[in-house]
Amino acid sequence: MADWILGEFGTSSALLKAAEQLRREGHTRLDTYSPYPLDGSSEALGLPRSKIPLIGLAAGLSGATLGYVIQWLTNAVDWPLNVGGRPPHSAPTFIPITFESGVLLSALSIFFGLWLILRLPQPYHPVFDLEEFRTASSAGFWLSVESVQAAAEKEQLVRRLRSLGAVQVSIVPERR
Amino acid sequence: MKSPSDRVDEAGVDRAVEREFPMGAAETADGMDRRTFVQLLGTSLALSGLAGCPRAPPEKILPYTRQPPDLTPGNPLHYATAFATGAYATGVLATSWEGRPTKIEGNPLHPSSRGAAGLFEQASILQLYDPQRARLVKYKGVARAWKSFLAETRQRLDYLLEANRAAGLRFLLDPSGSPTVEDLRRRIAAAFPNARFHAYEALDRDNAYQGARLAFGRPLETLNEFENADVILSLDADFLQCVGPHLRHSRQFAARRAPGPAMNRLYAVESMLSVTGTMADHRLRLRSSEIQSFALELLSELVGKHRLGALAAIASALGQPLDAGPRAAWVRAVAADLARHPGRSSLVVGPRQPALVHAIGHAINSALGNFEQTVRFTRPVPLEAEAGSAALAALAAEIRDGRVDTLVITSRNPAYTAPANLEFPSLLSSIPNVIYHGWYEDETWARSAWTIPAAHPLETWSDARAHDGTISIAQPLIAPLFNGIPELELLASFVGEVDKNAYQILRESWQKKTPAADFEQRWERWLADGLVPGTAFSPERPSVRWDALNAAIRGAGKQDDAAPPGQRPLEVNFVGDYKVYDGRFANNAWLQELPDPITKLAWDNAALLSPATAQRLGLGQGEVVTLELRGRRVDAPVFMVPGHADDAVTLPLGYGRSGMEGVARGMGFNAYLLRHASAPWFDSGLTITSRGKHHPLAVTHDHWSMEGRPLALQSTLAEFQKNPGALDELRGPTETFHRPVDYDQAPHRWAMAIDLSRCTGCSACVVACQSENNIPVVGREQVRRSREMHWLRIDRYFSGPIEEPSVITQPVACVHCELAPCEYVCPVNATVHSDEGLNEMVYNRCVGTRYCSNNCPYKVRRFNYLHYTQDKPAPEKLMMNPDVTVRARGVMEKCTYCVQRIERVRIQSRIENRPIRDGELQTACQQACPAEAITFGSLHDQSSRVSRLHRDPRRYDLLHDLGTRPRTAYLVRIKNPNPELA
Amino acid sequence: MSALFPPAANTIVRVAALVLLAAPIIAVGTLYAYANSPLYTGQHDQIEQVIQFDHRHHVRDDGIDCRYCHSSVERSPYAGIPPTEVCMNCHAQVWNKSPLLDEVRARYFTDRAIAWNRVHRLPQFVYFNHSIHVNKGVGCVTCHGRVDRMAMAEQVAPLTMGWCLDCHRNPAKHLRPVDLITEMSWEPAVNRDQLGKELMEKYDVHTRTNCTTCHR
Amino acid sequence: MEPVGQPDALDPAPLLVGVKDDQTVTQIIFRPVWERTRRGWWILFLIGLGGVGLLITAISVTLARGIGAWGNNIPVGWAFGIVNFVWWIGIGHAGTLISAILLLFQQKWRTSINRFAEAMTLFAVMCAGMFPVLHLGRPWFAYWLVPYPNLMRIWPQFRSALTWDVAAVSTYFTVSLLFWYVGLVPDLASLRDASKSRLQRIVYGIFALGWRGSGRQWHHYRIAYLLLGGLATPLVVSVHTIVSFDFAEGLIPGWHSTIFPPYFVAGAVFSGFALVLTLMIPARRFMGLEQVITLKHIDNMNKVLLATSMMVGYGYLIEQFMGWYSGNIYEMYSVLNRMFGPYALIFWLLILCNVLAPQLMWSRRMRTNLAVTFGVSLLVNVGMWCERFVIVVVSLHRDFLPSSWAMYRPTWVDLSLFTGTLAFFGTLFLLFLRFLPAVSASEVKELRQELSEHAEEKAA
Repeated sequence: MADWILGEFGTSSALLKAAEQLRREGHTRLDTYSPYPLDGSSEALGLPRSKIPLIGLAAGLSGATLGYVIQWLTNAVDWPLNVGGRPPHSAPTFIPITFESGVLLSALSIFFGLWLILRLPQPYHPVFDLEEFRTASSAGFWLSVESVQAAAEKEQLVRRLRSLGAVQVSIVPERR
Repeated sequence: MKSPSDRVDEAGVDRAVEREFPMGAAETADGMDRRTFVQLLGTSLALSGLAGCPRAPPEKILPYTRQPPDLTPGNPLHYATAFATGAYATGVLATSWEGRPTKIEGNPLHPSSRGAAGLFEQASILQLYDPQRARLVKYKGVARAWKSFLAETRQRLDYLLEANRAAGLRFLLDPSGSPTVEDLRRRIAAAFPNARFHAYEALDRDNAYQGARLAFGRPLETLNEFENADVILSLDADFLQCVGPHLRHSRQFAARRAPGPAMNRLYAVESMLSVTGTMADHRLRLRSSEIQSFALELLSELVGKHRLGALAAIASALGQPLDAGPRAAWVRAVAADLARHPGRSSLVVGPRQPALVHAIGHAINSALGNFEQTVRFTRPVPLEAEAGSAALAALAAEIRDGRVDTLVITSRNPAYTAPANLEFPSLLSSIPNVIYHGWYEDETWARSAWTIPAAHPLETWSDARAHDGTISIAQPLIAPLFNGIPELELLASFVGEVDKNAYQILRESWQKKTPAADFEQRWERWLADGLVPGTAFSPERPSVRWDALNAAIRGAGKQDDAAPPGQRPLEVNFVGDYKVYDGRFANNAWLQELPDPITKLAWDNAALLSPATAQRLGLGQGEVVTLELRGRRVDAPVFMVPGHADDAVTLPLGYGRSGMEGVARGMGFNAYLLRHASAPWFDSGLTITSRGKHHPLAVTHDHWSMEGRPLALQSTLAEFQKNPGALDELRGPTETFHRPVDYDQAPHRWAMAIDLSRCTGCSACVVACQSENNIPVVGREQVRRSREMHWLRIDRYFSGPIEEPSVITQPVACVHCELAPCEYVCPVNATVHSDEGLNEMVYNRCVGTRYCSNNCPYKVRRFNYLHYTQDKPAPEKLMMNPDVTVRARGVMEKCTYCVQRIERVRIQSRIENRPIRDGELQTACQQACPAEAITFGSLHDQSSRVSRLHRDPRRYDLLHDLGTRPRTAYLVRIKNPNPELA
Repeated sequence: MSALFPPAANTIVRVAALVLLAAPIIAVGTLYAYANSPLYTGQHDQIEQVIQFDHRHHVRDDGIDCRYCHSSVERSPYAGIPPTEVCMNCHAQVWNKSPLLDEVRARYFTDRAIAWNRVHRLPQFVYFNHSIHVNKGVGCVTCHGRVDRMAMAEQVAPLTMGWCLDCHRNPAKHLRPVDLITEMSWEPAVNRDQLGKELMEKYDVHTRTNCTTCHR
Repeated sequence: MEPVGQPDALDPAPLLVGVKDDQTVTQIIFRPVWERTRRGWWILFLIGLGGVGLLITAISVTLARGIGAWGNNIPVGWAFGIVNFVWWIGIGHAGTLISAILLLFQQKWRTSINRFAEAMTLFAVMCAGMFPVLHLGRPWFAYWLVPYPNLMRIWPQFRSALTWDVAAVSTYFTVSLLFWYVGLVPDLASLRDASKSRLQRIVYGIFALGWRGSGRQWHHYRIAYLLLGGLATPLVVSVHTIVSFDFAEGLIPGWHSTIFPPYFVAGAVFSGFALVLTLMIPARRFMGLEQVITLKHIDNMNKVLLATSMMVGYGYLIEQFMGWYSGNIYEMYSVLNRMFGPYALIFWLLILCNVLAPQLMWSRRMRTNLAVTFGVSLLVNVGMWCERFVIVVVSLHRDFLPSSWAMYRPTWVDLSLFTGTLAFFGTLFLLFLRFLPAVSASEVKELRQELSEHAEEKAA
């Protein structure tokens, strides 16, 4: 069965060093845990650039276009009424809604995009099985290696973590 | 689409009879009552479900069983009839939808209407449906059958006849010229030789008739033909609004206001600022008591300087020479002007002035050779020439002596309108058998033994005479809604004709008069035309009895007291009210809510005085004071009116009612309580003491000044001709970012023109609009909160010195801007433009943001802050114009240029495949206007009256610099002052 | 081994989240579908009448022209519900004993109106004028359907503002010769649009879509 | 307590006082959530509920009887309703401004107060959002402002600033909500893990969505949070700009003015900061947050208050100047009417509160004096309400034609609606303080980290 190896470190810098080290040694399925974002954690884990900005941009542009087109279709094309002698297609007055709809769609897609990328909500996760791990969100700095199969590898990892300065190391099984 | 039959709802009226509640919008107290709670539930339902969901239970359609032949469901019919206020009748056309009268308009064929309709004629439609009208024949408060009244009265009369040949039988009638009433009276007199007839109305014309008697030796009716008059001098005569055939007067007067050589000139001398006063080219404010000496001064001036031969006869009578001062200059100028226009001038004297002033007026007119030119005479229209307090005093004396056993009253509520010193109410109570034929359970009703509900003019057959004697046959449009009894039937019952209805009585008396074979055809024609041709009185040609006049003048002492302004004792003036007349219209919510043409007061009257006098007495606007005169007291709020004579107070009559009429009760104060039979019109020695309270008056327009803004413009003939281009910056195209919308393709280009030179501010248009467009009445409390709903309002501005202000009135309704500021701010397209340039208001799309009203620079939009139409009693629902949506709570509304009329005429013309003719289409306001100040039509038609007026040099646009491009154009008011007085 | 949530929680929470997001969308969709359905517009409702009047019989079998009963249709905004006397014109002679007509006779002789239930109902703020439509070649059947096939009169058209506008924006294909307005089964020999154009010329048809055309 | 991050010339007072390590932060910030409900809280809460009851009554009456229950009339078609709307929306701007704009400018002092301010924003916008619907004559048709294909074939009219409002306000509320929630998630996770009671752990656990604070999560989270801030920044400016269009679009003297957008935005920030101060000064005291919300924060906010006050003051000045400079009789009259008309008192009151009172903030002693700050912040709240009253009511009650001039007097319903929303706002805020961390723990920890590194560098 696959297990997760978790190690707690005293300081964020120790954590980051350890992660860096393990990655160099070829461990890919690493992750760090900290109560607040750590500068350099992304680099330590070697993560690619996030897609979220692209999502936001695309959604924003399409939202704005949609907003303008709706106004134009309804007020200038489908039923162009004589409203106070103003031209049916009065572009300047369409700007505010165009902008707002752009922002709205962009924000929504960033919000939901984030949860999709992070696969959240996910109230259960193997790491939560470890009682000590509760410190991770308030004070502790943890490092995890994902579902390790071979017993030998587990042994080796536990030792390696200790040697990298982990205060404590635990093994939690994956449940389905 | 509403089927006609929807509204033919027999149950409706009965329901109204069952549940009585105040007409018009009730006072709305804050807080949550039961109805509010139900509404809340309803609201929440509307919120939850889809509003306007048609799953309601099916509507009923009730077709006729036998459809009247000339009736097409869905198309209105018009009937000619007549409506009399006082002795004079005005011919009107009543609109009827499947038997429901909904609107009253003028009869173009009638001499005193000429197609125009006044406030009272139009508003009377509301009184027809007034659920508070008297409903039951009662004896001492107990409901009785009409039959039993007839029987018991018969018995009593027989008894009286035996006892003393009915010496105790008296009639107190409303003055009228009805030939049929005349017949009946003759026959009653024959049956009861000792019976006596009296006539009384609070706003009598005794002075005029006595003046004629003094000048000519017999009472005569004075007819003014203003179309022939170049110079008019009005001595306390409000001939454009109240006196005589004012509709006719207005039209004739307005016809001569077009700038140019033919323009007339009006001098007005009066105490309280009147509608006529606002139109005057020169106005002299004098206390009513000073006007007689003014007349004498004028007379002496004409005699002395202008040597009018005829007047020399009384030269000896005129002692006092004309002293110096502004007033003297005035007199000289006027005298000179009159003398310059012999036969083309006219001197009008108001009924409030004593007989002598009238006589002097006749003398001057005759000396100026105005007889047969601008002034004509006929025999009096009413059967009794004297119908005022004198007449009533005579009757009162008889009652006091116990010589009256049975008094039949058809006069309007004498217990209320009688001068206080007669103590008429208690006298009435002392009479064994009073029979009162009245509209309401009013003050008189409460003191009468037999009380009989009167039928409304639209409910009964009758006939009446116009100012010149022309007879109209008044026909009913609907059966009496509240069991009203026609006056004719009541009178006929005294000569035993108990089984005949008014129609038979009327027809028979006419058949006797016209034995012609073709009576039937004639009768039909009379009904169709609304008048009987050739029944105008033949002209009288009286001549002035100089000696008598001579004596009278010698007898008359100098009236003014020498004391300088400020120390003189306060003079009190009693005037008929513009809105409720003598009080007979006090229960008419339309008239109560109508802002007074001068004061802009609604729902109340007040003690009117000049700002200077108010200052002297240390009184503020709306301060409650106690007025005391000859030991009688009444409390009233004071109201300052610029241009009112100093040291004088004017009290409009007709308010402070204590009868059973829910609308009238509690509104204003009762000025009759101060009125004395010996001085019914003005009196001296009034004392005022403040009560230290303040009464919140409902004023719709309390700002006097125009703040130097070019809104309601007036100029003089001279100035205008000097510089005709002065208006160019107030008209013509304005800069705009937008390519102007092209209206050339549209079939019409609707527009309106309002000529301020013609508009007198009489407000007939406001009532016409209210009647045509189902405009709700909101009640005094709502008007105080300035939520009145009138689509058309009349602005009134004062300019110049506050003592001698120049006044201008300006009707303002939606001006239908081509670049309408209200439209582009509406978030839901509820107000947009039609291809013909109408600013359309779509009630059913409106969500009620009120943004349009905020952004309307003319503030002509009206918002239904509460459900004003909801509390309408059922009978009033019958009065609604089915062509106009009745607006619900929370939606905006405004003038539509009477689009319902436009569409009706359009559809008719399209069916007949012809264009709409100019003049075929009239808006309600235009139709009612006696001065023809309002014109409506299409600008596409270059020859149409409206496009000519839009090209008029006097044309300008209201708030032109805002670039809204209004479709309603205004024409500057031009005045024609006398250079000598400049 | 003491996680706060069991593994199943993941699925549960995710499904719940989706439902929460979808709910409002579904609600609005349903409401919209309802508003567009005959349920809302009241089409094809069978409306009972106090008297079982059968249009099939009068129109199809007897071939009585619509205008015989709805006589003001060419002169007035309202087509007009026939006065009872119109029924009696015929039924004084025919079926003058029929129990079906007892009510009619009773009402006629006691001069009490027959209370019909309205079938075509427009809101109070809508002003529809029959005369102009009929005079410009819009046939009865165009809006009222094959009345000659209705046992009980029913509303065929949705009578929504959109429906009115469709025709007012493009009337040609709804027009017919004026002399055939009451024809139930009329079909143009030539192509409809072509005829429509000619008729628009002939009758000088100018449909209007201004608000005040219907709302005043 | 030795302060972390020594004060220096630029940075007089410390941002954090006596927070040794993350545990302390957790303790300080989560204590209010964990401890037993205090009596004081209950009292305030019940008062709040009473006010909410009043609000519900007033709303019911308004719906049942119509706008007639208010004091509005013709010409004053808009009054308390819109005044309150603009006032609340304005207040709603501080939150986003603090958290978004200061985030972009990387202002350290923002971290302790942004959560607080964002919550305020949300609740203020809720209060504001009520009025545009309530003030409709037929509120049940409010959905007609939304474009949807319907049986009438008719659409909203997008030239009207009101349709812009709908878009702006709803967008603003949504985005603020998302931004606030995203910021909350790490703290919720922390609460899930650090709380004692199982119930708390489960509830917070559900809303924490299973946040683990893993490097991969932070990786996306940071950029997302930054972007939302980036979006909120122009948004917050646009919203009050559009609100100002409600008036600037009109042609009424006193409305028809091009300076409205900037001066409305400034006013919004002004009032928002004022209310943040009004709420924060007592809150930090009673909730023992002095260590994380220090005088430094108060000081900085007072500076912003002063700056925005000057901008607003400039706005007033220019308005009157333009009134005169335009040479337009109507504009000139409206200026005079503001200053000397029947409502002059309110105008001078707003000058006192918005322009004069904040001048105290030139002195640091005043800026760091809690009593003074609290007083001034209250005055500014009053002043900003008066400003909106002057703009809306005083402009309307006397416009072009003197014939239609009239006075406006509020009814008890008007007053209840306003006080009711105040209570509603307060109630929501109490709930927030009770059940959510009023200060962002994760961000404060991050800040503490930075500050200590900063200190070490200086030490070295």
